[in-house]
Amino acid sequence: MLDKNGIAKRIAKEVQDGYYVNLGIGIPTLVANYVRDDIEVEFQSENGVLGMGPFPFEGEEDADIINAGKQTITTLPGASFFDSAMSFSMIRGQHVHLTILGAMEVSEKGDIANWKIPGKMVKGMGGAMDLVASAENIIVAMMHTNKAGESKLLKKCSLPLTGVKCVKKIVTNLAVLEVTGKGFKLLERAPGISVEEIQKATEGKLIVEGTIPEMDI
Amino acid sequence: MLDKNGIAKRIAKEVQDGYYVNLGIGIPTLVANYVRDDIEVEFQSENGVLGMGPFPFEGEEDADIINAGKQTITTLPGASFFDSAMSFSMIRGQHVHLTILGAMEVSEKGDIANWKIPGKMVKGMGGAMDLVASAENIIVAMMHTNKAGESKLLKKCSLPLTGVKCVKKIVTNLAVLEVTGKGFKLLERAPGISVEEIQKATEGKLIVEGTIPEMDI
Amino acid sequence: MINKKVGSVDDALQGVKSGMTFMFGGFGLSGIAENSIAKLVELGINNLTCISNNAGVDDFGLGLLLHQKQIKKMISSYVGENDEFERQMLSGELDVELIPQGTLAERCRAAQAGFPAIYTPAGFGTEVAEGKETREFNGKMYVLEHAFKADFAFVKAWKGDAAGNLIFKGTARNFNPNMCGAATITVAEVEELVPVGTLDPNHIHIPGIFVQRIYQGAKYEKRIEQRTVRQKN
Amino acid sequence: MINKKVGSVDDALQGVKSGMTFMFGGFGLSGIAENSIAKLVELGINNLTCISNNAGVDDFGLGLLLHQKQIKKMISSYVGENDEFERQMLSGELDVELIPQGTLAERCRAAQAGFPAIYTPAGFGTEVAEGKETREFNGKMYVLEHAFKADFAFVKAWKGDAAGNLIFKGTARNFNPNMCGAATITVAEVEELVPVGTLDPNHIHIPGIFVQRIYQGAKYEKRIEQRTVRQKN
Repeated sequence: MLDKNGIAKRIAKEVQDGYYVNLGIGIPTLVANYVRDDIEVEFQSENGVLGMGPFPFEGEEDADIINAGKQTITTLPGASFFDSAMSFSMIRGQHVHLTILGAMEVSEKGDIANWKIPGKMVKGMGGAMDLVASAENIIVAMMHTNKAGESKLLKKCSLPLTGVKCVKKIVTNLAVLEVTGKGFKLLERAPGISVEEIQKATEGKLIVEGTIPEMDI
Repeated sequence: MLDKNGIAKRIAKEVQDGYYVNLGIGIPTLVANYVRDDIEVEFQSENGVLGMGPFPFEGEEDADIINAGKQTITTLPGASFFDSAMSFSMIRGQHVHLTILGAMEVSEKGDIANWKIPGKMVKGMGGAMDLVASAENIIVAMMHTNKAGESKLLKKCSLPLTGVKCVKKIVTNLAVLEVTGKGFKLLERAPGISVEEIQKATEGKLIVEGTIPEMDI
Repeated sequence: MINKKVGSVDDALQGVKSGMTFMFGGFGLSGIAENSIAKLVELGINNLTCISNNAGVDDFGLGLLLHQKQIKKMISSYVGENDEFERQMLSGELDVELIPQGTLAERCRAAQAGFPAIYTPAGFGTEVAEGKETREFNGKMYVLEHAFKADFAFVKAWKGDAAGNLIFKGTARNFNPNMCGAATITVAEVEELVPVGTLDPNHIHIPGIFVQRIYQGAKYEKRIEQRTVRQKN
Repeated sequence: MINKKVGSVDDALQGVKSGMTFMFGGFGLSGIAENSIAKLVELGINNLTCISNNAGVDDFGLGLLLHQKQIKKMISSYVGENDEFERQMLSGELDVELIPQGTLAERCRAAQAGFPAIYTPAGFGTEVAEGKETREFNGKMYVLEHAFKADFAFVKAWKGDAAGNLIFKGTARNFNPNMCGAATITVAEVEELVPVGTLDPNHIHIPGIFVQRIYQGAKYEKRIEQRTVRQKN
């Protein structure tokens, strides 16, 4: 079974040379730590920066330079700042190649719910609805089940949706799955996890074809 | 009867303190020469400059700094450059207070035709259609009649329209007229011009109420 | 040059009234109009509709207006990190309309640019699109979203001049430029009001035509919401 | 940093073909992609649809492509000052679609920003709106205009870097920024290609994400269409 860093590490393998990538809050943020050194990637943050670098050294924080999680950041050579309209032009116009974000639920059709638990948690969708409505390539990073042990890979989402038929791939602590429109196609197992265990943790239709390899991370 | 400079001089009196003004090609360009010194006005050119100044001195022309007539210009302190989308945001968003442009025909309803003579002259509308569709205050500067002596103030335009029901005021070599929707309301006569002469040169309905004063220019 | 400079925040806020709709620039606490907000708190006007990506934190930003119950309705994309907000929302005291962040930006820009509405894919198939017109273009579904209307926009820039020209810094830019000219009156406060003619006309982010009033902010706290650092080896 | 730099105009134009749709930045002859245009003339591809505010003059700018009859259709707002253009248009050799200048800019920006269409008041009640959907919002009529689709956009900037970041100068900016990212491949030529990291991130007009290829132009004629001066006293 993978921990959060393991999930991030596996997702990092999906990042290709020349990609502009938008990372959501939580596990997705960790992906930046594991991207290969020999490829060129730029990170976009929807609050208005392209070419994000690591967090600043202590004492070098600038209140005017933050990411979408409101964390202080730095920029790399070649970076640029822009307004919110232009930022979402990048996203809506599909100039950002890959969006990695967390989810509370994903359906077997690729619907995603990650912004609201009615009556409990209503923080707002931020840029997530724009991202999932526009991105050509969306990878969800999440635990396979919630804290109560219930599957987060469902036939149908029970929570208010963030977007419909948009998720392409899911990386969880148990597996890598492709969303095919007909079900969750199992691509890889986490180290030490059996197909049966994944099946048990998946409420939506799981498609298992042939031998499922163990992840190479 | 006024010449082109006279028309420009009379229109300049319509320009108020704090106005952003867009001047069309031809007579409107001359208006800048006659605006009072004691008011603050900024000229916008739709190719992407606000705060236009006079033409450059010889030898100081810059190919990268031109107006919408493709003439070399200078800028005044406080000027700014911007892209075409932002330029038309200023126009469409009604941030430009006054548009002064020429016309081939104006109808008594305020329709304007100034971009095309089918089969003869097809240069294009440039920014004129955006300007007349959006400006709250449009003044037309033109000769009262064309070269053949035919009225340019018509019941209905015969040429392809640039915009409908948009012209508010017209200043010609003969008169100042307000477009009321019911006809051309005569406001002022050019020096030495009688109401009868104006009536004769106006094909559309001319509204004459009371004594019509002579222009004070 | 048309002079937009006003001498004080009091002059800048002339005409604000209870019941009005305001836009506020800023993302989190970055690039917020600190001085204009402080003055609105002092004026105590209420029943306000506020369009702002976030709602501040409990003791800073729009949180200050919330604390005094001056806000009737918030139109935002993300309102976490604010307990008083959550309390007022869940109790029904505060009306909240949550919309996608890109939609928020573009509904401001539409107002600035004279567009009545836009078609965006964001929110299609979700509760955000409920009751809204949807439409297919080239096989993809879009939601019709209308331009905002606001009485005042309160923005904050890094540098500005009396002509109203603005330059922003870093990610403090965010929604600020998109809100300029999107309200009847745009009030800009700047960290540094420089003499007219000293800003390079090529570097101006917002030309003065979109700004009605400009003033130098008295001081800026520029609070950091999530101070995050790495250690030097 | 994702490297967009290509070594030559030949590399920059890889993939251009007869029958394609191209966007060209520039207003009159100001800010036009001189080097890319010269190469297209040399390549001799034809049957092109060109989206450009103007069509150059007889012996410069897009006039060079017209002269060789490489253009099948022009989508422009103003095409005066070009006798060959007028001849081809009136003889029916050249298909011409004239649209308002602001509509042209915004149809490019819509393509850049992922909007399928926009509602603009420009052209309502005129032949420009014939056959197009019109609609009332708040008592005013608007015309639905669709985003452009283009294979290549050829833009010209003042300064740029290998990351594809662009800065424009003066009114040579015009349509160039709005066309970046509005075509499948955006080719930017710059007067000065500077080392990555030397452009201030606050001053970048177009972030590199909107540009696929960038190269340093060999030389710039920057012809002035209407040289207008005043006399020193």
